[in-house]
Amino acid sequence: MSEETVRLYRSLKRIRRVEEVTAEIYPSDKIKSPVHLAIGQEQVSVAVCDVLGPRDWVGGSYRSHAMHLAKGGSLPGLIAEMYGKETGCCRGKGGSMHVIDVAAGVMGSSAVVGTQIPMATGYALAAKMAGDGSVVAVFFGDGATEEGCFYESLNFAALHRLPILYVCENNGYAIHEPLSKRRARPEGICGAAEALGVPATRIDDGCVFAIRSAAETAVRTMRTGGGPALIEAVVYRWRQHVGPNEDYDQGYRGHDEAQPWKERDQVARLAGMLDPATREAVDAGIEAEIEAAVAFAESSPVPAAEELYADVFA
Amino acid sequence: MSEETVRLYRSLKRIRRVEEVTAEIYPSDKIKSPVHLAIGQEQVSVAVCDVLGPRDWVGGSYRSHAMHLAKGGSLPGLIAEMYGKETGCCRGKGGSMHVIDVAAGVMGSSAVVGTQIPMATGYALAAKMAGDGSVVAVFFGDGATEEGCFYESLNFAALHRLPILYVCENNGYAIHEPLSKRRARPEGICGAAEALGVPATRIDDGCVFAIRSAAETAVRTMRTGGGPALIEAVVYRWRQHVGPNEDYDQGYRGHDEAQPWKERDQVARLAGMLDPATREAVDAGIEAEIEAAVAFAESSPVPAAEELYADVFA
Amino acid sequence: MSSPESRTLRYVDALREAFEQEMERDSTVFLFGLDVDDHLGIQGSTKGLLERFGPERVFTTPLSEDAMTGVAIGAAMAGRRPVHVHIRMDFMLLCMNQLVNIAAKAHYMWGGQVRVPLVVRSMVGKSWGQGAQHSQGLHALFAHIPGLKVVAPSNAHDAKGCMIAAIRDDNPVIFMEHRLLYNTEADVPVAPCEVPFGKARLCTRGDDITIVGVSNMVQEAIRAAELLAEAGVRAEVVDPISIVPLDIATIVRSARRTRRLLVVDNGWTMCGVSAEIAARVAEETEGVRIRRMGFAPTTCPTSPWLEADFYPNPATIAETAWAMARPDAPAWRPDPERARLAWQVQFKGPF
Amino acid sequence: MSSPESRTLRYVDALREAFEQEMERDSTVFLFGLDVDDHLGIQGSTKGLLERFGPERVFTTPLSEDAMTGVAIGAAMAGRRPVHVHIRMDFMLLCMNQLVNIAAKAHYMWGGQVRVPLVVRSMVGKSWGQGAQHSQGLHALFAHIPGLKVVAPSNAHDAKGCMIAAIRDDNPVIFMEHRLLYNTEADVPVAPCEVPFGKARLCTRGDDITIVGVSNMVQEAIRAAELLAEAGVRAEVVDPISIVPLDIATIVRSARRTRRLLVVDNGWTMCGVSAEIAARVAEETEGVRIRRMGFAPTTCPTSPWLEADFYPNPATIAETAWAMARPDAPAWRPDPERARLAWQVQFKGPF
Ligand SMILES: Cc1ncc(C[n+]2csc(CCOP(=O)(O)OP(=O)(O)O)c2C)c(N)n1
Ligand SMILES: Cc1ncc(C[n+]2csc(CCOP(=O)(O)OP(=O)(O)O)c2C)c(N)n1
Ligand SMILES: [Mg+2]
Ligand SMILES: [Mg+2]
Repeated sequence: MSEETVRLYRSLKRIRRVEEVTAEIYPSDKIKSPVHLAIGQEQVSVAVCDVLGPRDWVGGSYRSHAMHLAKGGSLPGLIAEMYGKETGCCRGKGGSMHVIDVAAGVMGSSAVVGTQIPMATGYALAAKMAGDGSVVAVFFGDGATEEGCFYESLNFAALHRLPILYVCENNGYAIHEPLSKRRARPEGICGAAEALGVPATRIDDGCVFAIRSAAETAVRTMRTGGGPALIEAVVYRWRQHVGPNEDYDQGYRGHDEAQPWKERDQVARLAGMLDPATREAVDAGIEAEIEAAVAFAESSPVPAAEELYADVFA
Repeated sequence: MSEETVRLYRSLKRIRRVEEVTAEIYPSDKIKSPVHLAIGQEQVSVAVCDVLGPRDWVGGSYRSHAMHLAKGGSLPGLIAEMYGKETGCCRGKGGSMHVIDVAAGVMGSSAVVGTQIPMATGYALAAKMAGDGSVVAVFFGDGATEEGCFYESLNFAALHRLPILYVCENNGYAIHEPLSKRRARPEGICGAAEALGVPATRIDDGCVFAIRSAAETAVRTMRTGGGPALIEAVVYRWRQHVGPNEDYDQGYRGHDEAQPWKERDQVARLAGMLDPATREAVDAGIEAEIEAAVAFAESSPVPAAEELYADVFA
Repeated sequence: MSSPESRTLRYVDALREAFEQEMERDSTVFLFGLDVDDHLGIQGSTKGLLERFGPERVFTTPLSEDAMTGVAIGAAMAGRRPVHVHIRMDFMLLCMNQLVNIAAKAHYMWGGQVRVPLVVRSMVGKSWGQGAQHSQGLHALFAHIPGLKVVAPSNAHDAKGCMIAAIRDDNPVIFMEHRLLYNTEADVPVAPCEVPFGKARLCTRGDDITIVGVSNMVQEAIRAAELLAEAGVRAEVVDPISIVPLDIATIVRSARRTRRLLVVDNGWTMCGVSAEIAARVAEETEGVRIRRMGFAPTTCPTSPWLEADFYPNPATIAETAWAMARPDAPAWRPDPERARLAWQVQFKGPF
Repeated sequence: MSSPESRTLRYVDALREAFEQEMERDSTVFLFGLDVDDHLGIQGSTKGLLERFGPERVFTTPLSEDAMTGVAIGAAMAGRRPVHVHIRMDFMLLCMNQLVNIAAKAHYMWGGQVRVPLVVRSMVGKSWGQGAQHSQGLHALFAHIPGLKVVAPSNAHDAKGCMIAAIRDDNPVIFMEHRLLYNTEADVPVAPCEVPFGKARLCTRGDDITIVGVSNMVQEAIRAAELLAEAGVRAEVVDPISIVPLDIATIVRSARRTRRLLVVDNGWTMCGVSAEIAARVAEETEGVRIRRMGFAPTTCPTSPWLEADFYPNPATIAETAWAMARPDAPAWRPDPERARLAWQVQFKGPF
């Protein structure tokens, strides 16, 4: 039971529980926002953020709760934002799809698929200009790799040897559409990156250690000018595309497809690697933290009416 | 001296002469349009169009005089269009950058780099839906392969096995910027296409027969449902990016770079393969045709004022 | 709108019926875009079409809005009649280049040699945390560009009639559908029918003020007119139906009579459709009091307490109209309880 | 505009000077975009900057407008001050998504946590066969979106002052430069100077009619005012300089006085900046006659015989203004020879 295992477990479990609690609260209508849960795919954010420092940046999509938490983004800020409260990380103006925590290096997530990829590449350009050895990781789904800006960004990053790790969380679906209906070569994502000059690694078993190790190697290289890299982590989304529930009865996919992934669940796997006392202590800490965050969100004030007009311009 | 050689020579020489005559007329201010000449790169259009039939379509960029003529687009219509006359192929509304001849299968060229690529892919989708065995060829520069729509289009074409030949005329420059300042892997265009599921062939010596043969193979495959292909033909632009002159004194490139390409000039090469009598007859025919087209353009009326308001809507 | 051969239909079902009838009639019509063929079928508006017309005519796409728009344009020029679907109008910002630089200009720039019979459907989101990037009514961006038609039907009847007209039109038509209208019902003809573009409808009659609504705001304006009627102000609500072409004559005629014009748009006012209507009326008439309402001049916030003030609603419309119609009377606003009933339509998933 | 520490400079050189001075002052400013570092240097406006500031701060890009805009936005949020250049405004249609969905909304949607100090330069083309895709003034599309500033300086003095103000601004600024203004000269301060946004300038004084011009049309309106003066009509030409923020108060004040407002835009009128100005004046005043001029409601044709009628020019502006100011007098148009002198500026390469 290494320190690393405990650390990764804590992060994995914490995200899992936040997402589960979100799903539990959801039917109450207290959450004023769609939610795109990452249950089943937490390990990508956890593994990558584990090799990043506080001055590094991460960016992501509407499905960014996991990334936000793994990078150290505020949990109360996240929940309060879903509640539409003034204390939310966007002061109630962004909702679940637009989480941000500048102090923690979370650059603000965006809900138009792919938009975060060029933006994060810009952060990497700024990091290179600053020359301080900081790096950027940007998370996106398999669907985002079909947007032109994905290719444009990778080419630019390779050309300028920018310190950016492109992280594709390939869960095989864009909403309900499988990769096979969207890509002639579903296995071609890494190849496209390589053709543009971005070294790419595919990890298909969802192993948190394997992802972490690939990220570590890539990030070490880029801190000293080695340029960008891409990791394609194959994962599986357990819940609906958007919303709190499972959806195996909807016809577009079945339990059988999910089963092997549930058996490989990284939260359970790492839980099994911890001695029970440690695990219970970690779990208890997580529950207390979540309870406090929910209470904070519930008791926070709603935004004042004049907030509507604030911050249109800086 | 095969029939094919004569045919290719005629097309090559005809385009060369039209472009040269355009450059000669240019300083007179009779041409009311920028001109992007293809002198030195004619063989790509000539080779590809030689394997296409009248019901096949071609599409291209602002640099499309060669394509237009090679596919059988009207020469008088082209010149009159440059003159801004009512008899121009766009009735004076498009200019040199937007040539079209629907009857000849020239789909209308577009001056925003890359825009013609998805549009031509749509023609290919329509061809597949019609199921008549017709195909599409779309011409674009190396610069266009940096636009996101290039990748998006190729992926879609591969997914639907569309009958389209993507033809990249790689002349190494986008205006004055060399490929090395725009692409991390200047040799990566074919690789990117392959990663998306589009078989690709690179021809680097500018040989008209080699390009023709690659196009013939690709088109034969796609007429029977074999799906898209890409040809990257490395070529060299002899004149300015836009305008009638040479520009080797401008500092961004030198004569030395052009020299090997001028030695490999396909017009001269094929001229040498013809017996003098044939060549002279071909040449004379071309000169007469061009002279008539210029006279047509010069004597054509200017558009009537009310034409400004015609054809906004169909 | 009623006829013996009609029945009550939801907006979303009226759209579906339009596709079904047109695809049946004309084999060159096809429908594509992200998720058109999944089990939800764009809130039901494309449901069953895959089964009926097959995957060659009803298919999803890669996430490639720019190229897919180009594909739609090319296919249209080559003789097909594509209907391309976006689940949010916000995502059309990815394909502005193809729409503005090609679709709008093709017929003109290529000297009349080609036509672009293309329909681009897009949904406008509202409430339930849609926020900044899932709520924009961007019709003004398209209306600004010559060569694009822009249609925004406000009820199920017009949804069907406009969609059929759009599919039959030889020009690119931007079709704006407000998500909150999907469940609203109207009397819709059973047979294929066309609602012509460029002909506004008078939804209510009145002499005190003309209220022009756009898209969803027609419904809000009608509710406002009900509240106003109780206070003794008779509002004439005009629905232009199509923004391009715009039936300015009907609007001018009404405004000339009422001497007051309030334009309520489902978008921002700055350089918006409300600006165009106000400017045209100002150019063509004199002595008409003019006011505009629309999105607050801000980004759309997600928190419902902020979002409520981002949009015009029957209460604020009624209040504004009252102030215009009764400038010398004390300010009036509708009873909050009645007003609430009139406008608290909330969208709650599925997304 | 004159001062002892100023001299006559061309518009294009004034821009260059602004970059040089700001890049000198602030090492976070950088300038990028297609061709900024080649031997022509965007018509000279970026010439010498590569040599002076090096390729880390002055560099070309791949042909990837969408991603490059995202890169500019990200770099700006991370603390840099990018100036991103497009050689035609038409090409900005490729990056509408990043500009509208991210740049305009970032500060608001992310609760004030980030700022986007970005300048996007774009040139508007005209004449010499620029045509459909190389001539569009698309400022209205940006002005429609809250969160973007939009500036269109009409002379060399304002070009420098607005560019410096734009670079120092903490918001995204869309900077519109008309190609035909590049060679025009004005008195420009030697020292760094800011022209504040949201403050219109009265270019000429007059009591008969207010003419608001935008971008290049300010120059055309001034020439029209000269022609009108010869016919005894005194026009007050107003240059808003910035479209967002818009100094409507100055325009309203002038229009209240002259009772006549003619807005002449360098873009289409439908949902354009001219619509906004007309609507605002109509909302805020009464009894002002209002007219708009702008691009013809068509795509821009290349043939010079057609293109001539696509744009307003001093003769047509003067003629329209006359008809408004002297409604009872017989129609008047300026002597064609004098009018020709006033507006036959033709762009003839390099592209
Ligand atoms: C540009 C754009 N197009 C379409 C959508 C609608 N949409 C939201 S999520 C999504 C699927 C994205 O799939 P993927 O990138 O694989 O991410 P995942 O949801 O699987 O994590 C789509 C199509 C959008 N938000 N943005
Ligand atoms: C989208 C877009 N960006 C920029 C331009 C300006 N531009 C015109 S031609 C050109 C270079 C294109 O290079 P390439 O594709 O290699 O074609 P070539 O001119 O070499 O034939 C550029 C950047 C444009 N027309 N469209
Ligand atoms: Mg996915
Ligand atoms: Mg090139």
